[in-house]
Amino acid sequence: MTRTEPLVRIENATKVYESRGWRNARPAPVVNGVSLDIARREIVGLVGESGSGKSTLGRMVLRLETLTGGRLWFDGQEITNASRNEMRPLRKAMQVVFQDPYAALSPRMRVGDFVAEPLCVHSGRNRSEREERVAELFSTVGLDPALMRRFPHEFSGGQRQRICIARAIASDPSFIVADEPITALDVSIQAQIVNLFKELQQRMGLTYLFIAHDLSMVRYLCDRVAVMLRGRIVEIGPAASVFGNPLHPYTQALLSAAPVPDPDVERRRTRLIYDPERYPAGEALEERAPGHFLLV
Amino acid sequence: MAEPLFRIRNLKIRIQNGGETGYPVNDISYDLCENETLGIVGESGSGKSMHVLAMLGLLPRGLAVESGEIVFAGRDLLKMNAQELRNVRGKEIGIVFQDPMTSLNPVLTVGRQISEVLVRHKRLDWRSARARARELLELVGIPDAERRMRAFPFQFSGGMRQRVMIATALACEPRLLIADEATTALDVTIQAQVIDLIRSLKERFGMSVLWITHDIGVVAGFAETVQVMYAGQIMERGPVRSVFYNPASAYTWSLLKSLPRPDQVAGEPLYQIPGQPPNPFRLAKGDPFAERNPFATPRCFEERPALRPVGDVQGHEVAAWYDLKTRIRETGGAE
Amino acid sequence: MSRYFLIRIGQSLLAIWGIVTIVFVVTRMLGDPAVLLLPLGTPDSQIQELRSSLGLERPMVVQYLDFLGHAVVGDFGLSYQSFRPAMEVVLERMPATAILTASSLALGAVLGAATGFAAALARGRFLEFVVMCFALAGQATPVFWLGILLVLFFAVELGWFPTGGWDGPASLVLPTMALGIFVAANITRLFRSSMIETLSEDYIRTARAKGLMPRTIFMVHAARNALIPVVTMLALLAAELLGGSAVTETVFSWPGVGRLLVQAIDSKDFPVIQAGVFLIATIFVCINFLVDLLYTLLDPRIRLGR
Amino acid sequence: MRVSSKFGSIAGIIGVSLIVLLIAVALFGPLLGLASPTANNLMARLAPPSFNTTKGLHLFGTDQLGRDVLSRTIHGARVTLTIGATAVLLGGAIGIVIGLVAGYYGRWVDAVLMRIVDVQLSIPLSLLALLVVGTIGPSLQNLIFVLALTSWVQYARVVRGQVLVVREREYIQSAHAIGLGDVRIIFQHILPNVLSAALVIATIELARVIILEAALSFLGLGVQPPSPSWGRMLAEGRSYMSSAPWIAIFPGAAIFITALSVNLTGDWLRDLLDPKVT
Repeated sequence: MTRTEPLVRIENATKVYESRGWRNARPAPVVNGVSLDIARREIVGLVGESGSGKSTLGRMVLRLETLTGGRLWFDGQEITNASRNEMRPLRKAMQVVFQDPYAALSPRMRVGDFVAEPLCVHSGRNRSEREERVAELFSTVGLDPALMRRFPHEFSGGQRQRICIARAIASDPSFIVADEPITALDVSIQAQIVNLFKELQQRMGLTYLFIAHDLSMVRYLCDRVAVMLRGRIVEIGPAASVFGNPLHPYTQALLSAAPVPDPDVERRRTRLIYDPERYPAGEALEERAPGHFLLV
Repeated sequence: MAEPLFRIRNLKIRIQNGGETGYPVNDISYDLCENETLGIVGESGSGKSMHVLAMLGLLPRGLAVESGEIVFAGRDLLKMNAQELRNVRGKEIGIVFQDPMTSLNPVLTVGRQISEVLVRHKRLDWRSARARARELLELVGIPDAERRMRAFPFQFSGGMRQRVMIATALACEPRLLIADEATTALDVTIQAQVIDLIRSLKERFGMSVLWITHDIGVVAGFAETVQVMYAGQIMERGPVRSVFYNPASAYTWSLLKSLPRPDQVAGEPLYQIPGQPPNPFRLAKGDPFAERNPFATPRCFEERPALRPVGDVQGHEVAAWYDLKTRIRETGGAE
Repeated sequence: MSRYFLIRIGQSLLAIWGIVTIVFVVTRMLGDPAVLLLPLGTPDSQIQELRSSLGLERPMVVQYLDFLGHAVVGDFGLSYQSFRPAMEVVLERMPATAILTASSLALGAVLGAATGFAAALARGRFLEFVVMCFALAGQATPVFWLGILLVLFFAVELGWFPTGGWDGPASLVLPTMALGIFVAANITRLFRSSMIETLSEDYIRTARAKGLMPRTIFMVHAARNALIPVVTMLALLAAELLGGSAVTETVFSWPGVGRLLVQAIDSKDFPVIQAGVFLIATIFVCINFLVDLLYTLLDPRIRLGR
Repeated sequence: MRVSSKFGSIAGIIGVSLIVLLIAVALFGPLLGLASPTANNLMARLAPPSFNTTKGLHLFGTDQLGRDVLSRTIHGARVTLTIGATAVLLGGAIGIVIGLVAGYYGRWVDAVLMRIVDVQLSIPLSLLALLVVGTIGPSLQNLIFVLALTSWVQYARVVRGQVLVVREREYIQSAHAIGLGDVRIIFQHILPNVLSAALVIATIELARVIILEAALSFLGLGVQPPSPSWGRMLAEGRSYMSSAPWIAIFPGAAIFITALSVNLTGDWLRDLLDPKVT
């Protein structure tokens, strides 16, 4: 690969949750030896079924979750074992947007204060400067700054997600993990939020790890796509290549199952079933097309 | 077309919250034929789920039918007494709900939960009911049915639980199966399997299917008729191809347009529907979608449109004052 | 499953150990038992004598271990009052307390379950209102006050039942009523709210959508889930009553453990206090253990290990 | 909404107004110019309630020492409410902090704290109170200490349970993601969201503590004479039940009304703050 140094580098990351008590002697890893580089200004999509470990991987990259094994770098600095204090200055540069905008806002906090919180932690601005900045952020994400003093329950799902995005970009980060940010939104709102993500990425030069299960949105938004299955990346490559020429049987099954809003297309296609019994687990990623890797 | 299996006329559902009154279902009328598969598409608050709950007499507290009729196989469900309605539920109408995690009783075995429907409606004794329940489990594709009969819901995966729900709903071979967001909580691949399962069971049992979803893509594949709802009203309904390829409602058009197409140019932003979803307590007096509709005419804001036929396609109807194609041409497309 | 019970047994033993320790610490907090035991003005030499005969000069740790060793076999020494083994003194009071507990729990559970169930079914109707008024009143009435009123009315005025003491089954009636009403009020309220909460669950909607009869829905689908918290509450109440409802027993001059303990505390009869607390706590822990067993019957998620 | 809200809110209004009334009586009752609650008047022993002023006005009658029952009941309200409120606040403060710490840090911190809770719960609370007061001796401070001791466990358990839920919410994750410290996360983000649950517990505990205090006083282990307390008045009145029932009936009714109003308020609060509704 001839890219410059990646912003995020994950090498052989593994996560095993300790079992409670001594019931299961050796639980299966949730994330199992995943390696992934994310270049600056790149949007990497992460797809997979629930329980595939994609959200855990997202939290590991942000060090909201410790790594059981493997190594992790952010902006050239190794943070595999960074302490909370060592992480604090870096948190300015890495942010997160969650799936459920109803659970993501602190219900008893004014939304303006919620958006301002990263500023309190990471910058020495005073109160009025912070307020000014929050107003600016509200406008950036398409909300009326006059709404700053309201409480979360007064907002609809789409507006809440905008508030979360405003908070995420408040400290001027370079990297955002978006964990299923449109899944819980009404269909008529999803495009608004996806457009906002895209627009912010272009304007601020952001890098995203975009976790989703809506394949069409991932295809539209992302430069590269990684498909996760049971804690492993089974296929990764440029979005056009993965969607146009899926190599792994699970990716093929996934694509054949995704509903398409076109009656003729939908009626013509045949569903592929992925049967894990019939395929070996795979050992290592192998490059099958330029930048397009398959776990074999 | 065949005889209608049920007919809804001017159904209005009222919600009372404090001093406010809202209408989550606001005067809808439609028919469903024997053997028809109808896909109802709408987002939260469209009234798509609420009106089927009303049909079964399962409206939550605080909601009530204000007016209208729901005639099922010749009898008005809304005029039935509790016992008559109970004899319809589970026997002539089966329903599968959204969340398979909470819709099954956690302390009863799966076998018991299927058999009890047969004991109730078919007057079977428990032994034969269990035997039939086992067949049903096999029918919905649950391996090792004999052993799984004795298992509890928490021992099943989400997809498997939804299969159990389907087996329960189909136990008495109902004339109508309602799937209320039945695949929303499932993974895409599991969703596809459940859809295929219901499609094949429909062939086998010869029933009508009412498929309620927020995902317009889901109904494209197997619904014969599509009905798009918004703010408690029917915006458009018609044969699936006609609605998808020639939408006549600006709402349908916008929904389809806002989904990224495979051939979409990456740099170009998605079409986005402006504004926020409607509030059932503050409904506009005119077309409920007017304020989010770039093609709205002044009349849309003033007066509520009724369903009218679209072109010469049999059964394609739209509630709109405007002619969408003309308006798109006049305004030069959206934005 | 067996592993789960091993853990539970371990926790129970840990709890009993904790209690024994607390009892030891609390009784030692008072100062020198020897000084407390002997009348004021006893010469120092005599105090010293008693101290050494009680083993009080040994290091605390040794005394503690000694105490533990004896506690395990229920040996808490002789009562300072009757000079008989303390455990024996406590145990002979147990039957009276056990009978009263059993009868009032039975009354309370039956009455409470019936009225709670009725209130849940009659939601929004007058019956619910009446039941809930009685339950609220029952919960707010101090048992001993109710006891006094019952004695005044049924024993003093009407003369139907004895005013107190143990004098044949008739004496059981009034204390049972007093405690039973208290238990019933708690059960009614809990069972009602638990039923109402359960009835709003998705699986109840499913059951209704299946066209099941209301009887089946209430008895099979709702009640079994709604009973789980009620079982806990019953166990807590059972333990509380077995601990000797000291006040009620005092009001009715009931020859139970509660009254014994009050007297023992009054006369600083430490061996009896220790034996009593140990016994009650052990019973309490055992009841909690039994409740867990019962849970597993009610809730397969626990039985089959989640 | 869980409970038929109309009945619930009417009951809540009744409960709150009764509490306000009780507090007002406790605060200002002594200013009414009634006889001193501790003034013996052997001439007017066991006078029945009446408006007759020949022996001095005794609306609730007098007790065996000729003390005015009304005045004693009013002063009893002071004692009871002070003890109840202080004990509940103290127990609440301890219990909430322990619940927060146990729930937030989890692992061994949680394990240790919860074992302590288990042990404490293995002793019936009234027995524990009896034991401790019996050994350390009855006094106002000891009573408050003991009642707080029996009450912190409930807060700790409930708050911990709530924290375990709230901790997994995405806004807590997002607080970690911006690098907020533990103290700020606990007090700014978690505490406000568990307070309503703690408030509901507080009302349940207040009712329980008031009755328990009365029970201890009844046994002679509560506030010491001559200070009037409802439980002690009941105990004293017991012997005169047939000849002068008012001595025991009025303080008993006072306990009943206090507990009832607290319970009503608690129910109403629970419906109001039920997380399922919001």
